[in-house]
Amino acid sequence: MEKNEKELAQLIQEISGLNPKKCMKCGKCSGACPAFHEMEYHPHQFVDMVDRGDVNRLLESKSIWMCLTCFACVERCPRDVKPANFIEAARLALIRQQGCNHLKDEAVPPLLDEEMPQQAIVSAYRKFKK
Amino acid sequence: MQVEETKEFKPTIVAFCCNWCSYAGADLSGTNRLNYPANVKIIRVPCSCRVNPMFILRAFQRGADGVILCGCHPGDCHYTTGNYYARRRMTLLFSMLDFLGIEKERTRVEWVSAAEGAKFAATMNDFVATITKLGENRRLEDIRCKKQ
Amino acid sequence: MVYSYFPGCTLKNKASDLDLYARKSAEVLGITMEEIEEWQCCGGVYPLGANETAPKLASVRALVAAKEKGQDLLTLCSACHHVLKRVNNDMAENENIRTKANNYMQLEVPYAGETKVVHYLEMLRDVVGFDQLKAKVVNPLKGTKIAAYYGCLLLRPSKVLGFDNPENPKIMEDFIKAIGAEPVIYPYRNECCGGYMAMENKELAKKKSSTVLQSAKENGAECVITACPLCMYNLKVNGGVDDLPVYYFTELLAQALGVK
Amino acid sequence: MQRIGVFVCWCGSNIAATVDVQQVADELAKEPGVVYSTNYQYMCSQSGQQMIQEAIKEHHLTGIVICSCSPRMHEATFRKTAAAAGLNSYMVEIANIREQCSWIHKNKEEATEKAIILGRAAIAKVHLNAPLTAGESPVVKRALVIGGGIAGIQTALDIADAGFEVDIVEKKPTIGGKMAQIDKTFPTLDCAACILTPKMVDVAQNEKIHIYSYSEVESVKGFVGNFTATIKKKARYVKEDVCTGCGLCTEKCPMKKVPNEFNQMLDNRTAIYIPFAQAVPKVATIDPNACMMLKNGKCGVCSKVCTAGAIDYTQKDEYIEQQYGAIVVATGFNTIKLDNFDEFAYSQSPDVVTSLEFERLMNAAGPTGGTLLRPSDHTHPHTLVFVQCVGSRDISGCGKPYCSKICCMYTAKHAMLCREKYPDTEVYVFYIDVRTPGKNFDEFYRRAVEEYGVHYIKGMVGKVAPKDGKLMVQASDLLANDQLLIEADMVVLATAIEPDESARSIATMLTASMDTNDFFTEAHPKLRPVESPTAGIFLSGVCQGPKDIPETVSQASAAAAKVIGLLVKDKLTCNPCVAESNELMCNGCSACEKVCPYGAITYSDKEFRTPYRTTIMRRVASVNPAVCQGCGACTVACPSGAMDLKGFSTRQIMAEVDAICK
Amino acid sequence: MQEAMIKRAKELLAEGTVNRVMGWQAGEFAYDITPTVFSSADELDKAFVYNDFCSANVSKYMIKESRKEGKILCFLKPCDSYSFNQLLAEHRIWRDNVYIIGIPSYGKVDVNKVRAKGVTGITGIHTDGPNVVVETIYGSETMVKMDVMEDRCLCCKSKKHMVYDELLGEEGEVLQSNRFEQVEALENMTPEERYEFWRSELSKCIRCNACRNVCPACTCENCVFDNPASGVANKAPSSDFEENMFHIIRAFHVAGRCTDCGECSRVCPQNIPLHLLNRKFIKDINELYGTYQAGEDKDARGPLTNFTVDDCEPSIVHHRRG
Repeated sequence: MEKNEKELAQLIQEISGLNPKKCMKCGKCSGACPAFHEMEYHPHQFVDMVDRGDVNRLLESKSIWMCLTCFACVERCPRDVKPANFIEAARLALIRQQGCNHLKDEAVPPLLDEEMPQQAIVSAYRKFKK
Repeated sequence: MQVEETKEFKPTIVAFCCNWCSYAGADLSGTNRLNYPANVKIIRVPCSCRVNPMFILRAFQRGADGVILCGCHPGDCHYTTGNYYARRRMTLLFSMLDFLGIEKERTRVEWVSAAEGAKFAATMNDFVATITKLGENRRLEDIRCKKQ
Repeated sequence: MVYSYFPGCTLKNKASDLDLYARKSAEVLGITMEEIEEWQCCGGVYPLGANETAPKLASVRALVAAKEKGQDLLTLCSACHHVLKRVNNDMAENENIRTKANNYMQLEVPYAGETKVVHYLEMLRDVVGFDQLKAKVVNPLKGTKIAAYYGCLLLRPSKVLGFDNPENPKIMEDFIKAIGAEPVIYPYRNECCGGYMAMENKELAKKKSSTVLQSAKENGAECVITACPLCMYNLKVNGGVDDLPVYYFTELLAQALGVK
Repeated sequence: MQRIGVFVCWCGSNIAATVDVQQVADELAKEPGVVYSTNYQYMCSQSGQQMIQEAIKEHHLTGIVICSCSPRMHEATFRKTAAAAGLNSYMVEIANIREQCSWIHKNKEEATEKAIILGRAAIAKVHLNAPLTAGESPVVKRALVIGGGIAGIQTALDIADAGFEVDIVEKKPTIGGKMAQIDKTFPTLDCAACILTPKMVDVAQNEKIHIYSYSEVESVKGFVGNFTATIKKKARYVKEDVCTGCGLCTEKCPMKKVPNEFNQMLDNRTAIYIPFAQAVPKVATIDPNACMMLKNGKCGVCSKVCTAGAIDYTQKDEYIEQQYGAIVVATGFNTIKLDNFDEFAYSQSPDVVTSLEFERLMNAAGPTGGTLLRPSDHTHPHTLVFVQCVGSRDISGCGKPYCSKICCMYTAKHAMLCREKYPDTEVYVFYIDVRTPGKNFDEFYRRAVEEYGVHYIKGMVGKVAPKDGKLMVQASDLLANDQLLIEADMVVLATAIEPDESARSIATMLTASMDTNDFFTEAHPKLRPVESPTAGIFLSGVCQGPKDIPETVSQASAAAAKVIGLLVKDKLTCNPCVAESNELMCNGCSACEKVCPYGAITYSDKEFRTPYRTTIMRRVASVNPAVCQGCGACTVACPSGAMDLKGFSTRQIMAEVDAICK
Repeated sequence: MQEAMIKRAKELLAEGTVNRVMGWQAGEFAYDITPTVFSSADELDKAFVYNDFCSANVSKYMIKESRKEGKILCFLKPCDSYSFNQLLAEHRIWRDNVYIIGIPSYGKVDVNKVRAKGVTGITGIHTDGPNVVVETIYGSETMVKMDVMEDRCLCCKSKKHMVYDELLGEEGEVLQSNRFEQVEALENMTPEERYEFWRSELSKCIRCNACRNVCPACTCENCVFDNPASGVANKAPSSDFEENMFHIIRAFHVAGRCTDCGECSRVCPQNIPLHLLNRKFIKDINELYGTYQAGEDKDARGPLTNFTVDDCEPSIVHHRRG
């Protein structure tokens, strides 16, 4: 069941449950983002791309996996847009598809080390696969 | 003996218009020669908030088939807040009439500004068409007041 | 005061220190922590999707268990605290999630966010009181310059968590003062350490955690305390500043109270 | 029974072409009470009016109905006509058979029928009309201006110029307001003090103006033309008429560490102080929270050094009651508190300042004597970052939802002045949008960019981190799609403005309405922008909405013009079509009071006789006809029907309904 | 409870706090309870009753009583306290002249439901756990209280007192109630069915004015229906229209002020479910303008004397439910 780009953008909006039109493009989210330089597309662009239905590039980009979910953008946004929620919605739209998990089970063991807390593994599973 | 329906049904419509916006809007549709049916008769009130639900019931009692209330657009009331109160009152009244099973199309509120002569005429044309389709007011009539 | 206690996955395993010291300290402070029976892992992250109900159910179970006992729900791990508080907020304010969760749980009395979720630090501040804590300290950590690291999950989003001022918090600094040490204020104490990436993207995690530790060190810190096992791990392993030890706040608390 | 005359107008062929005017006149003549009915080519003409007047006299008419054009056109004309013939003007009703009949209908039969019905409705109404007399109320020829900033000053000067007495009530020890704190003004860059202080002197010297400084309005009663205000003159512990303003006391006062409000707390003042050199009135004031003498009776230095003997530690608050015909609100604004914006490190570093603080740092009379120095170490800053929209356009609940309007321009001004005075500085401005409508405004902003080399960056600062005496500014550059990290020496926050905290209590006192942001609401957003919906209350300056100095001054003069227009009248003629409460039916429930936008309804307890020869106390409403504007909201809110509207009474409207539906 | 109330009333009379007591006494029949003012301990002993038949809301009496000399003691059930508070909000009662004792209410009994069970000759009633025991001249009958409780009590909205000086018995909570179910059922009918329903109900109206006279919100000094100048005055409905008109206007005049006490339907001799009209307004107000409970907050602005700039348009009525 392939979705076209517009439907995909719609889906992301639905998952987020939020309105990207509230954004006034001030860029405070991108000014606050600690992972900005790791990203190809940045928080304010995420919101804009979802709004415009220009999401294929976004979903293919590694940017969505760089978000640290630190909520700095959510906290500081003057328009209550919640960019982090859109980024998570984009990830969900991807990993909910068959075979699209970002984190594969077999990739996990080599990543582990002695001291790593359970929390790291649990949350990586929650965030990166379904 | 069957009474034959020969005469075309011409509804009686009462339009309450606020002095500052809608009454002026009605004047403007006249100035611009925009037609609407003669069934519509306008009563001038200072503000939509002057219209008591009793007036609307009274109109139906005395033989109106439709009642429309026109006022300034929300936010533009000459008295600042009058139409906001009118809006709540009419919403609740209309809902109650509907609750009693009276056709909800018979009552309407429209915001018409002094500049909207065309909107006034269009609104009245539409309202008269709606009421004509609906037919005579039977559910909120007072048989004593019926025209012979 | 008796609390329902939600330890969470990490405190039962890798971070058992955090748990142990917290319990011992609580005893001294006259607080009883009753671990919830059969608690389930909160999942470590709060699911942000509007239609994600199932991943929130574990939290709802814990919240309901506390409600049934008529107790507040105490947490230690900042992630558990974050997830539980936000799920609780959903249950109180998001009708869709409340209805779905309640339908699923089939409780006799539906749950609507009645439980109060409290972080251990909030308990120290609001129930014990830092003054009272100070009075109970037997080994004050005199002169030690300690930098508090808050991270993200304790503070943001502040409207839901209501923990402290998200940009200029002071609860941990007040805590540091209460145990007799000297707090170090540094600008990156509420910036992300990159913890969620600790497994998946080590480079990023290193970059972010070293910024935090560098900043603390530049401002004269001798050690750093945190409330999050993941932050702790990340700062320790990826922080790249060797002579700056990172502790759980409970460890220093136990030390100050003489129960370590 | 009324004796009614009906006059059907042809309006040339405007009406007569589609309405059979003769038939209308004939049909209406059959209506009960109609004793005379006629038609004429132009009723509004001289001869038409004469015809009406003659008929009134000849037939002893008690009411007339004119079937003609819209009442919006000639109602006033025909009312005058009637009055000239000795008939009360409010015994005239118009049936609108032109705009709402002949002009919209083509079928003559239909149009005629409708015209008859409209005529009947007017006749039915006029049967129930009662003669109304427009009431009159006297006008006290004195105005009160609340607030002594540039808005209040300009309004007061203009009113005084027209020859009326004006009182300015200012809560601070001096007038001048925010403009006195400002360094230069955009877009001309002339010095604010140079243009403001002469005006302040004008105010002081104007015989018609009285300044109540260090005073507050305590209560206001009454209505348009006749308000009574109580003014609280706070004890300043200095005899105002004796103090010469020499300032010796301020030099000798030992309490030297009191934060100086005038310099935005950037330096200190003494416990006895004169806010600034050009203060009006130039009189010292003792700060009771700082003065040792007032706090524990030990000191008295100022009293010893004052050769004029002006110090009076026993002074008490004084209350003055005064009558006014009009009140102007000019309460101004403040910058918002930045507690919710700690990401900009305002509370963590003294080198992060608000724009108003920056004004003081640039001002020659400011704490640094006009040399721009960092508050932390008094060194010269090289890199400055200006952040726009701090707390403005914010719907997250942390700030204000509106645009503060002045920030774009003053930030351009700050940036430009900085680069002009200190060419070695790098100046960055982070903006969301640059909004510079206004005469010479956009040119000004462009000059800052093109000639002064200010770096305008579209984007927003996400975090300011103090580091080794510098400020690490992390911000987005949306056009470059980059995140910048600027090592700055100072950060200036274009802080949102909000109405003064006194505004709400003053609005309540005046029964003036406010919006959700506590800005005063104007009577009409376009056509009556300087009047409050409450009669006799006028708005001047930022209390009504964010505005810059030129706008404030023009609004202040506009408000003054409105006040003058009111004060020149000896008496106010009131609209007689106002609400009226029937005390016998009033429940005293206050529903009417709640919906009245003008505060025209008051309640009192009155004694009434009962049928059992006893008396009973009841709370009843009364309407002040001078304040009521006649909207009728109260008449519907009233469940008992005690409230009715003259000229549009319940019975009149129902009579019209009946006539139309018959 | 009755004993405790009498005891406390006597105390307050004795110490001079009040000089009268508003209470209930049995009328000709045990179930025929009438609100009464008592002015001595003797009178209280003789006639004061408080039992499962005492459902009359006495708050309306306080309008007149509170204006008399001296303070009066008044017992308010939770639902009565809403009415009382609303009357305070409308400045109808002089609060200083009333001493309020809040009493709990666990639901009142509808004598018609008791009679429907074939019980006659009723002489008294008392609660016994989940049951009520009805004493009759033929002996006593026990029945499940829920089965004979008044309809309005079965969907009680609150057991909490909104205003009181002291409480007797325990304080309750605001309840989740399903009181709008019947309104919803009507809303879900077609307009034709609704029209038929209301015609069949309202045509029974004999214009006895009991609904108006008992209503604690209908307290006008002069009702529009009695005032010839209002244009709607009429003494008896002489057409279908006037039946409709009276009840629409009655409900509209109390809209936003009606606390939903249900007295109108209780006293209607024709058993017209008049409270449904009021509830329809309450439901609309809650849905359109946010939940509002009249009588809850004395200082709140009622929904019809309030607005927001983005209130819904009246046309919402056209869009809802088809």
